[in-house]
Formats: sequence, C-alpha cells, structure tokens
Amino acid sequence: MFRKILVANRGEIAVRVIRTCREMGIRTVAVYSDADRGALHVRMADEAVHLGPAPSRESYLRIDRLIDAAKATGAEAIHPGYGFLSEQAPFVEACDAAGITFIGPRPEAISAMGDKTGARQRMIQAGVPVVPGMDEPESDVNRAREFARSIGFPVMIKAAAGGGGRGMRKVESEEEFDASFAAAQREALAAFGDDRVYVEKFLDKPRHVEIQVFADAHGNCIHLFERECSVQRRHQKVIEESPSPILDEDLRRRMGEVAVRAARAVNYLGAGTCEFLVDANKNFYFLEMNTRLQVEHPVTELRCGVDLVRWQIEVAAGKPLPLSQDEVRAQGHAIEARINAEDPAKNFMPSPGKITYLRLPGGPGTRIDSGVYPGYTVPMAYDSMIAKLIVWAPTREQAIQRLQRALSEFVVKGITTNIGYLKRIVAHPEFLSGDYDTTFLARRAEELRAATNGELARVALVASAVYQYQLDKNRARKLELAAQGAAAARSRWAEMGRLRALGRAGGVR
Amino acid sequence: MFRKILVANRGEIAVRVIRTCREMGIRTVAVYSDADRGALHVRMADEAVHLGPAPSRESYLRIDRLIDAAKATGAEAIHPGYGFLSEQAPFVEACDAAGITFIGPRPEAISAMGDKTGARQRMIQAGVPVVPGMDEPESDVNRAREFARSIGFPVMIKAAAGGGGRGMRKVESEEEFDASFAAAQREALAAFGDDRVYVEKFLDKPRHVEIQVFADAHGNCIHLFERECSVQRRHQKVIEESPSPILDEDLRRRMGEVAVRAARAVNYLGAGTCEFLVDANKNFYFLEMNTRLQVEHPVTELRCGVDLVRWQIEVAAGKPLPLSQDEVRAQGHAIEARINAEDPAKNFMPSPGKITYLRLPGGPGTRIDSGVYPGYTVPMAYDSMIAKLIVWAPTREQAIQRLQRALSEFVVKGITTNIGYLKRIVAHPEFLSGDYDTTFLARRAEELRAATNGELARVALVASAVYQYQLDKNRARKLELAAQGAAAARSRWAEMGRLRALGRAGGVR
Amino acid sequence: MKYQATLDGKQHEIHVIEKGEGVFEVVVDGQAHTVDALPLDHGAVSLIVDRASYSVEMEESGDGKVNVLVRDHVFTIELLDERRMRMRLAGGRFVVEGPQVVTAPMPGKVVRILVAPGQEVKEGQGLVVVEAMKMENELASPKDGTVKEIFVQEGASVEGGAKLVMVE
Amino acid sequence: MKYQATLDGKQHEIHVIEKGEGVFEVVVDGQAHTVDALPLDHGAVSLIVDRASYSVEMEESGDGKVNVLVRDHVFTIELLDERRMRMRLAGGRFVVEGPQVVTAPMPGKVVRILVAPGQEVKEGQGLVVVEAMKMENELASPKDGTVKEIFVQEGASVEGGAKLVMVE
Repeated sequence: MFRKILVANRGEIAVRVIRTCREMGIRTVAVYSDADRGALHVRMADEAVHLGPAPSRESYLRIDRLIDAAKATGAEAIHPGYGFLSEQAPFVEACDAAGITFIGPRPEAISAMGDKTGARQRMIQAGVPVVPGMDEPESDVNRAREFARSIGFPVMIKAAAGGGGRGMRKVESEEEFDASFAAAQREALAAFGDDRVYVEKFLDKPRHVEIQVFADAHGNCIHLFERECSVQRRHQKVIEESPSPILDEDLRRRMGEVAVRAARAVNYLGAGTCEFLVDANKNFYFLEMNTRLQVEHPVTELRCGVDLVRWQIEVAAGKPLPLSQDEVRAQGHAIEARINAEDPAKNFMPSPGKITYLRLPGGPGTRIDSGVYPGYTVPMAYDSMIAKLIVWAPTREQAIQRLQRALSEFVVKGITTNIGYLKRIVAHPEFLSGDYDTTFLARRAEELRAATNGELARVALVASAVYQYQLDKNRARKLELAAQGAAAARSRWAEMGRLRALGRAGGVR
Repeated sequence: MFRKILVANRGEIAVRVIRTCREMGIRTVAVYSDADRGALHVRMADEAVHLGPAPSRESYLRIDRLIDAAKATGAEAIHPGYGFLSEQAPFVEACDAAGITFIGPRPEAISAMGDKTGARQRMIQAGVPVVPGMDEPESDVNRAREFARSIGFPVMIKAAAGGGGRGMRKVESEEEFDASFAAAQREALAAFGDDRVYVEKFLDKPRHVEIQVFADAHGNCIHLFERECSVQRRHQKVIEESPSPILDEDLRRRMGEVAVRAARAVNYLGAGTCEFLVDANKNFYFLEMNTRLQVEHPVTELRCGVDLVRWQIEVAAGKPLPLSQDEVRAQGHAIEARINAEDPAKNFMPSPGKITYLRLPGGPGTRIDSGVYPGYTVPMAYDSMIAKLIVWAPTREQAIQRLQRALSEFVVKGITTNIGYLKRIVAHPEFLSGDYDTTFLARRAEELRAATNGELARVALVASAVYQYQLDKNRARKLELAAQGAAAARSRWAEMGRLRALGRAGGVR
Repeated sequence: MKYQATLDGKQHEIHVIEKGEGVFEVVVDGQAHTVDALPLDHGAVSLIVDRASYSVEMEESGDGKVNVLVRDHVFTIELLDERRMRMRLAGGRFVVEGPQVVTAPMPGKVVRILVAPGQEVKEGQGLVVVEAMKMENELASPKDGTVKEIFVQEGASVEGGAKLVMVE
Repeated sequence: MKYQATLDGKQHEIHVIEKGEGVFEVVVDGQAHTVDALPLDHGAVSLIVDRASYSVEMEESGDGKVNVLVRDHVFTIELLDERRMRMRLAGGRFVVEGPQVVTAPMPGKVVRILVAPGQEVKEGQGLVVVEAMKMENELASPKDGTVKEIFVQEGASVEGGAKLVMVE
C-alpha cells in the first residue's frame, strides 16, 4: 500500500480523500493556490505544497508543478478528485513518466471517454443506445448551426472534453444559437482548457440516471446501482438520490449491465460513472462516462455501505475489488443536497465571503462532507459548492423527512447559501411524488421562490425589535457605567484625600 | 399517530428525540430548568415550558410539573429519554391518570426490573443465570458487611433503583466497606431518589455485553443483537461497540433468546436493554434490564439501519414492530465514543463552562449526537456528557480507524474534554486486540495518560512564539497607527489653519 | 421603547416593554405577546413567544437592515427607533431618479463588456458579464437609457459593490 | 523577537524573524525552521513548517499560559519576551511555602467537609467533597499540616477558584 498520497484538488473533495487516507494510515500532501492558503484541506493534510496564483490554470491545472510537488514530498500516488485534472490523459501520462501512480483509469480510457464524440461511436459499436448528435466536435459556428437545424431544435451544445454539466447549453431556437455556441466554447475553455464543443438532439423531459461502475486491474468490473440526478439547475445537479424513483428491478439490471459493458469497452480501471438519459417510455440513452469519482458518490456509499475512495486507493495499489457483483447489497434510500454559496433570491448570484458562524446538522442518518469551517473565507476563484449534506433512511419518504429536518438545522452566517431553496425543493409536491425530470427546477422556478409566512414574519419582527432594544439598552448602560465610573473614581480619589487629583478627574479612565 | 410529544429530558437525548419527531411531522414540547434556558433542546423544540430551578429534583424530576406542561400544551405523549424519570413507575402511572401516553414500558415492567433484587428472583425463575448476591436490598451497614464477607471480597454495591453504572461501587476489602456503602447510598439517593442498595459478588475481568430488545403491544418481541460496553471508567461506559469482539454466532443467538425471554417475563413494551456480564469462559450472567432507551442506542441504529426512537413512538402509538426477528439485519461494525466535559489530566474533574468554538467531525460513516453548540454554556448541574461520536464501517478495524480519524477532527474550545483520552483508548493495543474487559481502563490508566511528543512539542513552541509575535506586532502597529493618527490629525488641523486646536493636539483621540 | 419596522415594504409599529430579566411584552401592530428572549453568541436569539419556541438568527445586512432567519424563512427588516424615525421623516425619502450606476453584486472578474459609451440600451439588456465561482453572471440595465460611462475594463478583477456602468 | 518558553518545566529559547508576509524563520533552541503561519479566527493557526502542515489551536489558559493543541496533543506553554523575562528575573521566583489554600477546581456544590479547623491532616488526605456534573470530587490536602481555616459550609455552591480550606 502507498505510504503517501498527493491530493491534486481542493475543497470538500480534497478533505474527503484526506479523511480516507488518514483512516488507511496513508500520509497526505495537500496542494494549494494563493486563494487557498487557509483552506481546510491544507490544514488537514500532513504536508502542503504551494502551487501558484488563484486562477486554476496557474495552480490546480499546472501538471508540472503537481508532479514536482509529488516528487519533492515523496508521494507515491496522486488522487485527482473531480474536476481540474481528473479527466486529463496528459496528466496521467505525466504521472506515469514520473513513476507516480495516478489513482484513476488509464489515459487511453480517459481519452476514449473524454472525447465525447469518439465515445459515442464506441458505444454505438458496443450496441449501447445514444442520443442523436454529431459524430465529431465542430468549431465552425455556421456548420454547427446547420447541423442543429438538421436534427431540429431544441438542441444541446456540449463540451467535447466536458462533464458534470459544465459547458453545456440548451438552445431553444436558431436565433439563440450563435451566442450560446460562443458561450459554451468559452466555458469549455475555462473549465477544461479545451474549447471544442458538439451538438446533440435535446430530449424532452428526460431523467438523468447514472450508474456507478468500478473496475480493478484483475479483470473484475462491477456496478453499484444507480443515482437519480434529475434535479438540476442550468445543467448543474442540485439534489441526487438513490434508488431512482422510476427504475424497476429489470431496468436497473439492464442499465447496470450496459454500464459495465461500456466500462469494459475502454478497459476501465477504478471508479467511473455512466450517465444516461431515460425518457418517458423508459428508453435509456448513453450520455457520457465520467472517468473519475463523482460529487454525488456518497449517495452510493450510504446505500451500499462502502467507501469508494478506499476502493479507489486499493484498486490503484493493485488489489482486487473487495466485493463481487453478487455481494453488492443496496439498502434503504440516500439523498444528497449540495450546499452552495449563492443567493437564490438574486438569480443564484455567487456569494463568496467569510463564514462567520456555522452550525451543522447531526443525528441519525446524517452525513456532512464539507471543505469549510467557521472563520473560513470562501474564495471567489472556485465553484460555489461549500458542502454536501447526505442522508440515509430505510425508505424514500423517511429519507426526505430526514433531509428536511437536517436542512432546517443547517445554519451558515456571513455568506448567503441556497439552503432555503433546497428546503423548498425537497418539500415540493413534484419532488415528493418522485415523478420529476430535468426540467423540474426550471418549470417550477416561481413556486420555488421564498414565500412569506405571516406567523414567522411576526416572530421576526418581535426578534428584531427585542434584539435592537437590548443593543440600545446595553449602549445606554455602558454610557451610564462610564459616567458612574468617572463619578466613582472621583469619589475614591476624594476619599483618599488626594485632592490634587480631583482637578483632572474628568481625565480618569 | 401523535400530533405533539413532550420530551421530559434535556441535553443530547432530548435533541435526539426532537429530531425524530420532526422527521415524523410530530410537534415537540421541550421542558427546561433555570440552567437550561439556552440549551439546544429548548431552541429546537416547537414549544418550551419552564419547569423550575436547576437541581433535577426541583425540575426534571417533578412529575406534577411535567404532567401540567403536557396538559397545558396539549401533548398527547411523553418521551422520557434516559435517566431522570425514565424508569420511574409513578411517572408512568401519573401519565396514565392524565390520559397521556408514556413512551416506554408499562409501570409493572419498570417496577419488576427496577427493583434489582426482585428482578434477580424473576430471572432465576425464568432460568436465566444471575451473579450471586443479595435477594433483598439492605439498609443496615453491619448486615450488608456481613453478607459481603459471606460471599467473599471483592463485592459490588449497587443501587436497587439504579442503572447505567450510577451508584455502583466496587469494594476490595472489608475495611473499605462502610465508606463505600454510605457513598453508594448517597449517590443512589441523588441519582434515583431512592437510597436502597444491595451487595453482589464481584466477577473478575468480566465483559459487559448487553442485548437491545424491542416489544410491541401485539405480542411481538425481538432483539437487535448486542453492544459491547466493557470500556468503562468507574462503572461509566466510555466506548461501546457492536458486534462484541468475543461473541460468536451461537453465543449471540443464545444471549438474544435469553434477553427476549427476560423481556417477555415482564410483559415488556418498547425499547429495553438486558445487560449481561460475560466471564472469561463465555458464561453469561443477567445483570439488569434497563427499561428505557440507552445512551449507546445509536450503535445498534447504525448496525441495523433502524431509528429506535421512531420505533418507540410507533410502538407507543399501537403500531406493530416494523421488522420480525428474521428481518433484522446487522451489517458492519459500529463504535460510539462519549465526549465528556471533564479533564482527564486532573482526575477527570468536571469542566463545565462556555464552548467558545466547536468544529465537529464529518465525512463517511460519522454521526454526531450532541446537545451543544458554539456559544453554549455547559451547566454544572447535570452530567458531563456533551456529545456522542458514533462511527460505522464494514469491519472493526476500519471502524476503529474511522473513529481515530473523526476524533482527531473534533475541536472543542472553552472547556476541557476527554477527546484526547478517547483517542488514546482507541489506539491502545488492548482495545485494538478486542481482548479487553471492564478492568481495562483502570488497569491501563498509566498508559492512557497523555504522553509527550518531541516533534509536536517543537511545533507547539513554534506556534506559540509566532502567535505571540503577531500579537506583539499588531499591538505595536496599533500604537504606531494611533501615534500616526494623532500626528496626521495634528497636521490636518494645522493645514486648516486652526491653530488654536494645536495646543491640545495631544488630546486628539 | 417604540420602533418602526419595515418588512417587504410594509410598516409595522412595535412597542417593547421590559417586564423582567429577559422577559418582555412586545406589541406588534396592536397585538401583545409575552416574549422570553435570550440573546446568544454570534447573533442568535432564543425566543419563547407565548410558549412557542423559536431559534432566531440575526445578521446585519450592511445597509442598516437586518436579516432574520426564523425556522426556514429569512426576513429582511429595517428598524428605526423614534429618534431615527423623526430624522428620516425630516430628511424625506431618497428619490431614485436620474443616472443609475450598475455595481458588481459580488467580487469577481469582468469577462466581457457588452456595450459601448453612448450606446442606447433597454431595461433588462445585458451590460457586463462578471464571472465568479466559475459562473458567468450577466448584469442588465436597470432602465431604458444611454450608456454614460464604463468604469471597468475586460479582464479586471472587481470587488463587490464596484461601479461598472452608468446608464442615464 | 526573542522569547523564552517554558514547557513541562523546561526552558526553550525561541527567536522569531519575519521574512515576509506570514513567513518566518523560527529558531528553536538553535535549530532553524521556515514557517508559513496563517492566523485564523478563534485562536486557530495554520502552520506549514518546512512543508509539514499543522492545524494548531491556541487557547489562553487564564494564568498567562497558553494551551496549544497540535494533532492529538495538548501542550501548555508559558511564553516570555525579553522585557518580561528581565522583569521575572529581577523579581525572583515566587516560592511556594507556608499556608496552602485549597480552591475549587470547577464550579460546584460542597456536599461534605471531611475535616475540622485545627485537625492534623496528611498529604493526600481528603478535605472537602465538591459535586459537579453528578460526580463527587474529593479534594485532597496538598501537604502534611494542620487545617487552619475552612471557608465554606456544606451545601454551599461555589465558583471555580473559590477558596475552600487552608492547610498550614
């Protein structure tokens, strides 16, 4: 087993990886940019190496500096987390060249799946259904617009190197196309260092269901069931749950088998996720494979009683998977809610800043994966997710009740978060019914706005008035005490007969 | 189902009960003493009723006031938590008389098991092995000493109305007997309002293993496996785990059956625990039955994937148990560590006071049940347990690693806690081996003291010096700025040509 | 003590009378409540209002208002005592008219400027794109008008509240 | 800046030289370390010492010392700068002799007094039992001697640090 691992990431996922390393007795090396000197992952790691300025391209995306850091600290392996360099084949190759184990798939698998259009071809060859779309990325806006017209609007523009909903844009009509195409290219470049995008048919009211797969270096490849990720805002997942309310045993089994087939088709190694769209007729289409750990991996961990990061490390060290497909048991229901530093009342404007107070939920079935602490300043340079709240309960109904309860215990002060918005989502009849799709949040945006409540408004008025009263009173008391203090000082001085002092009694204190 | 429940308790268990009530959509009524106006359970409940002064006997033990509070708020049921009135038959009878559901067993079962000597007789009749001891409590110290001599030292003195290790005293020799007898009587009176004690043979190096049982009003009675509670200090449990490292399947099954038999013998209803001592030859002896929820119930919850408080409420509302004996599945390994406000370096002196900073562990398999928050003042009037940290992992080894990791993330400032002591316990070879008994902490007390560490001592020196340097520098800078400010003020005044002002420039600011 | 509170544009009269240590009679718009209020650290207040318990979190919003979190709801309240009310009344209301300056709602980076000085813009039209936390945020014109001045350049990092564009 | 630190009864010379914003050379007993120190709220300090990362928590212990939590260890350190060191040296050491006052180590209730004024006691002999948090704590005599004075009565509530018994 490795004695030291460098974690090439930041935020909650770096903390997540460090936790498992600590449990395994493996020493950890954190890396950090100028914006992250005070970040929790730096504080928790055994060692920390500075990478560069705040922008990712000058720090967390600097392959050379990461390799140097690993060499300098004697780290034998690198865990890439998600995002940043986690799906960059050149990074894996650089690790190989330096004799450092990359904790993830081989570069060929990353390239095969990272090139979204190439991956589509592979999947078609493997007999996996895919959404109609381009066979190749397209950089010319005119040709892209032409293709979009040929398959009919609405269409999706996606980053060829993408994943996780970044660089994805839905285009409703031809007029919007050019602007969206340019924006998608910019976002793709910013997020992945690669501005290639492609166009795909947009499916109406699809569900986003993904399958967790895991492969070792001994020819074993299994799946750990699904995660339902249809609660999305602007293609960013907000709430994930497992099991999916729409999958039956047969569909679950078939999707699992297809996901394993997809992974095997690229000689996959480690943790990966096959994302599918499921339409209203329960047809499923391969969307893409994320060749890394997902943000929402704890949903699977809670449901299957496993530690996927531990599995990643063990598999990277050459061990076989600890479970066979038949031994994977899923129990109960798990849901994750992503806590973001953003203001839903102001069009989800980011809200970086200092967390002045933090009270986390606890109790039964409640897990927090977070990269923040009271006193931490959330930087503006990185994404807005500050924590994940994941709950487990025997049934979906109980898990939702638990998530509602836990969200109501979550207090963050100093910055604005989406906690209230999350509460409204998980109390919305459409979510409760389980019959929702990826258009849920957009369609229900009005209903998901904060509504007022007469009783609580009255309580808020009472609280603000009493609070102000006490502030006013304390201030008055201080002034009075200061005056009394001066008077007392005068009288004490007088008592001691130091008459000279009386003359400047006003200056005492 | 009940619409409103009064929680007749405080601290973490009151918070624990409120959480499940909230998840079930049941409104809650907290009660509080003068010392608990700012307690978390008061803040979390929907309603709160003041009971009286800080001492339990004038507040949490006042049956009349609790019944009045339930009536005034329209609570249909009372959850007693543990301790206080949870095992007092008169309280149940008062609830009955007021038409309020007591969430727990019937008074007859409480009385039968609460009278430790009577319970022994019942168990003997039911064919359950018990430790040799008195058949009746004894108030006369001479007769008690005589009995102790007859069974041979060492002996245990126990509160007849007791439980949870309170009021228990081991007596090594006849000389110590009288003082211990008086102390046990006093503690029994303080803890249970009943000073009757009895004497029992002391078993050498026993393991304390208990079985969780659950019975409904429809004749179902099951067990949820064992908890190993042999890590004790002065008869107070410190660490609990499940499964017990010494139980094999056969012993587990036999003890489970005996526990169910014991519960059935008193027509048990709700959650209860049969405590056993297991000797080196794996003989087990019935110790007592706790007719309430235990502090360590989360260990069972994590291992069996259930919410025992939800079960209590459902059973009290007349529902059948949700699982049959065959359906109870236990998975993996769970361990609980009790976080106490006490100073292990000063003979575990209590350390009440204000919690100025709190950082809780998180991540996979980590649960916190706590009754405190940053800014909370831990009162001196009640026991010192402020939180429970419970972890789950697939194996005992991984669970221990996880507990070590989570303890190292736990930061409490303002008061002293036993967190460091807990870390040393769970890193001790005897605990790691699983081959420990109830004498572990006492035997290893010396080894469990904080040891020094040269590297970390050096870091601490560096930290303190840099910290002081920055304080000194800030102070110097402030003085300098004040001086500059004065100078700037002078020059500004001068600039404005207000020459008169210059004469008292020294007084500016 | 009498206060005037503004919540969601509505005025409320609140009268706070201290009855004992931490116990108040609070009259809101003529309706009286018995309130047991315990201030805690970090702007938290535990309120027991006629027996109902509320854990309330207060946070100054920086513009003289206070955000009040009660259960799952946030209320933004502006509170004036009698003295400040009189000052406010004497000073009259600040009238929003004339040139409008669009400011950065959070710290970020100006990735694109969509308009030029002198250009006519409509209400809701995008003026500047500011990126923060990996999200592009298009800031729109608050009114129909003409771009009077642009205070920033593409690529510039700006603080929250920084002036971006003036529209007249 | 030079400091003298006392830890576990041993003296250490520490020299802090600021090299840049938050970067220091710290020489402890002649051995130099490069230290990147970031002070955080609530007395936390993030230290990177020659690349090793330590999340250190500092807490004033009230008697001029500071408790320093590093990883799983707590160290109690007394730090003096040169000026204070000279004062200390000039003033000489405070000598512990003569009457000893036993004080309450925490707030609690005096449940029993085990001795009477004038009684002879041995070192380690119980004097008073104070109950707090449901635990009885027997406070012992620090030395052989005679009970000179008892400051409390049975049943009294006492604050932490309150005088209980004087032994001479």
